[in-house]
Amino acid sequence: MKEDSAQDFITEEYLLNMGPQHPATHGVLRLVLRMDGENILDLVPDLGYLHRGFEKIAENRTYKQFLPFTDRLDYLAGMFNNHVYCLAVEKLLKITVPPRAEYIRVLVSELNRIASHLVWFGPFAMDLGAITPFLYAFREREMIIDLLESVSGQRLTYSYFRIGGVAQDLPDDFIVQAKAFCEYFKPKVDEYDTLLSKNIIFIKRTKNIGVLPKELAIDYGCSGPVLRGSGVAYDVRKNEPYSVYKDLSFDIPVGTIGDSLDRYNVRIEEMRQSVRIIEQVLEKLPGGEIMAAVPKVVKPAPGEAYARIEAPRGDFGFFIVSDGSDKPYRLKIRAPSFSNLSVLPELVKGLKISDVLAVFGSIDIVLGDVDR
Amino acid sequence: MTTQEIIRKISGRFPTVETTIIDGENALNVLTDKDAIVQLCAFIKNELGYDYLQFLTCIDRLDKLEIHYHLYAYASQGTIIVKTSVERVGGKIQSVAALWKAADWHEREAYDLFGVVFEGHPGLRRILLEEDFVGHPLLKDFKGKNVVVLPKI
Amino acid sequence: MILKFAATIYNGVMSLPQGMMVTLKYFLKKPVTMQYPDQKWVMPARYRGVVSLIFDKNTGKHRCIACKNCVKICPNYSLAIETAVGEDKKWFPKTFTLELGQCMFCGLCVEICPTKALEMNKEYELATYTREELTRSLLP
Amino acid sequence: MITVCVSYMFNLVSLFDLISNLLLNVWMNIGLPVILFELIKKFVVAGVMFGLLSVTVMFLIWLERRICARFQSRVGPNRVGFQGFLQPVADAIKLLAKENIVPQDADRLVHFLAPPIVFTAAFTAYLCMPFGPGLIALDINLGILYIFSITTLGVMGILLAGWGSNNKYSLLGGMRSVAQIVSYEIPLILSVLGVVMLTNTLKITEIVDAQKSFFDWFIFRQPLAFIIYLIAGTAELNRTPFDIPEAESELTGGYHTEYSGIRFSMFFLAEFTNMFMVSAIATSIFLGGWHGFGFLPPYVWFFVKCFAVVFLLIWFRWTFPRMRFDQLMDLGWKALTPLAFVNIFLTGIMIFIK
Repeated sequence: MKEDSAQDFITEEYLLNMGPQHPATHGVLRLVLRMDGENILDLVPDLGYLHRGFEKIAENRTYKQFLPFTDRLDYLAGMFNNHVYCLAVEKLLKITVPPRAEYIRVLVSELNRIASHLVWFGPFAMDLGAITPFLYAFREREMIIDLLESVSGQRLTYSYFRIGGVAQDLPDDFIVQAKAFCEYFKPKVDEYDTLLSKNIIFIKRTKNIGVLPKELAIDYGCSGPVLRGSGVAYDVRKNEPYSVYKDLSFDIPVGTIGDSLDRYNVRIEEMRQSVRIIEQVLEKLPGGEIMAAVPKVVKPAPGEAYARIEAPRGDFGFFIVSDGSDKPYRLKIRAPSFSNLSVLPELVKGLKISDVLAVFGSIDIVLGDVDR
Repeated sequence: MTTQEIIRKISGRFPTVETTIIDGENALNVLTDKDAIVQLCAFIKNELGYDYLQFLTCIDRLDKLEIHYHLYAYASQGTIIVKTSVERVGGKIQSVAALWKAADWHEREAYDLFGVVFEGHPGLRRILLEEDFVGHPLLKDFKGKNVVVLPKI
Repeated sequence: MILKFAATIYNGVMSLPQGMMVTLKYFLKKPVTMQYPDQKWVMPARYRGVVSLIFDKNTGKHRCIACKNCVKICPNYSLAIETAVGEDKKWFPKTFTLELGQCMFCGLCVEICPTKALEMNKEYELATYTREELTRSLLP
Repeated sequence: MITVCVSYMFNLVSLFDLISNLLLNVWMNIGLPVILFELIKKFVVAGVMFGLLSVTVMFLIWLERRICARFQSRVGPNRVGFQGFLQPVADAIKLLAKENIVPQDADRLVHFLAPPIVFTAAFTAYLCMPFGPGLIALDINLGILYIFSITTLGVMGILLAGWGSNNKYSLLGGMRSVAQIVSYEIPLILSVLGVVMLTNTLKITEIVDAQKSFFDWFIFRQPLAFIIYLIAGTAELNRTPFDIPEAESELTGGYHTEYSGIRFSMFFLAEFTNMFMVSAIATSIFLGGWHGFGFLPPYVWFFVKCFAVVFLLIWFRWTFPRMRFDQLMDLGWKALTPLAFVNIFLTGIMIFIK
């Protein structure tokens, strides 16, 4: 027997390609993992598989024409994309939107936020191996999608907002149905808690996994639930209120240490808060116009405007530079998922391959948003 | 810290820098020379507390490339937009990735789509487009093989 | 200390049957899904399906005046109109084609139409076997 | 006539004996040797067993899909045949018609051998499983030992599949599977050991006969052992919450990622066969085997109990999230194995006091 018997047992690092076709990457993302057995040494995200060049498309479309394209950015939260784009153009045009339109915007946005969070909740549970919550989440989401479809005419790519207002008024029975949905949905969130949030296996899988300290989250430009999970109580709706969020009361859920469980809890609580907002909006909904006076051809004066909102995935912004023509000179989309994803390599170092999903799922990215 | 104080502080430290207030918002435009960008950003981050790099982007002005750094301070909830410009083709600028880690990917994106080289960046390579892509598509005169000329109506 | 540990274990173990009760509840309830080809979804009034011209039920005529506003607003350039002048000196569309593969169902064309000649119908089963079938003529 | 039929329904063994004696008489009249008849009989029994099991497994697949659908507020397969009964058959035909893909750099022999090993191991274990009084193919003295050793052989095939596919996901899945099954085999057997100590036998028929009345069922005398058995059994089956070797969201299917067509269906069938095996063992050892409450034939009682356990397994699967690999090991070595030892210790004390 040789003296250094440890040398007989040689281990090697290896590369593992997760994606672009992988059930857990939620789209087409490639994660290149450098692994030592089950342990992760390094992770490099490789993105761009869904890059459609919207910023270039925008330069060749008129302001009105570009609106339907925004639906396809974060395709789970089309209303928010519409909203922020309209806000940016309205800022350029210096238009004030009538109050009813603002309330309708908030109403459909918050419904969409719940739908979007449900699509996060389901696949996150599925990443961790629980398949049933996924279908429960989609069952509830279906009702929201039906509601939004009855308003806008489409199930995902709404194109409902217009520069200066919204496309159509709410249908007649919408308010009744939205109220019924709120009543239906509230106990369901508690049910998710019983099914998943309190489950010992789930807690074991997510607690102290992927801890994102406050400073690191800010440094990486994280926003939305990822940032709030780390304990920063920052929400654009509260801190820089746009639309009518100033008149609505809601809380910002905040995590403590910034692990996967904190991010999970923040989103679950956000769904409850969204229901609260919807109920208030349904109470307060004023009458009146739904469109401001907007010129037939939108030609903003030269200048630049940056508008941002709190999308389900974080701080979502549109930066538009106008040169006075009917097309944007430059349009930059500040996608929350892009910055949120960049923190992933930092979070998974030293964890196990199963934990990648617990972390990745809790960050909740949409590839349409990352790649644009 | 009010906006006026911030302007005073910046111009006290960097006399050549132009600052203007954006109406109606707690925001500032800061126009600077590209050589001073890292010092200015470090000052804004460390002394003024603008800890959140919202995004970094370029604008093709046909004669130059304008680079915008959108900075935000969680403490004072104010925005500073640092603007600088580089040459349109083969422009080079110091990277701020050491100051904000968020700048890492945003600079890669700017390099990818505009061709600005960020010196001192930890790994400057294409991010959204494939590695063997030729050209930088967000430049106004970009002609790729897949570019479709739109019909004239 | 030991009590706390025991309580953690107890709560952890008890969380499992609680979760099972939730699934059991739905096991005993009726399914919520729809049996698709047998039952079909009723499309809401505003549903944005395929763009089509509205034909009057009695006269069988459409209201298009070939102003091409829809062609201009279309973000994907999926509509095309060839115009002609009729005997009554009015413009009318000689051909009116829709490239369905390019259409993004945004509804801007319907919104801009000055004579309300266009609508989006309730069609949603749009798969075809060939690419050519996706080019549709809106005129009969 | 009806009473005779019913009595034969209740006592299948005598029916089989009747048929076999009739055939033997014909055979003797022709003048062929008896030994050949015995040989053919064995083949026929094996064939019948295999056919019966296949049908059961097909039914099980249908059952799992329907039950999980109901757990999820869905309907499940209901098109092929009455209420979708023939869906597994349709799936099997589809899989048979599919191309058999072997990865380019795979170890072809190993890749080829793995599914038959898993499949055989899963089906051979039923040799010693009593479905009713006398309804057992081979009533050997070491029945329990035989079943556990044969079912464990299946892991060999899984490892081969993981290795032979030349895919990192498969390899990870295979390695995980071996580690998991080896560690959970110990609490599994230890939990059964308590029953063996009480009955002083490894013969399954005798263990079943020891639980004639309802309160003699070992689930009441060994509740801890039953729970340990159920958990360890779930882990043996690679089912959620212990499905880490397959873990489709992590490993895209684990060891059977690179398998297609008939070979994949072998893995699939073996999985469900094992599932039925685990519940059959649980039924025989803890739930009184074929002993029921009258009014139904014993083998029906056996199947009823089996499917009750199967339902429990399905219920687990569609409720819980998956555990992590190291947590799984922790549970096996730090909780289940010591508990199983405690159980054996307590059983020993009980026997000693008596």
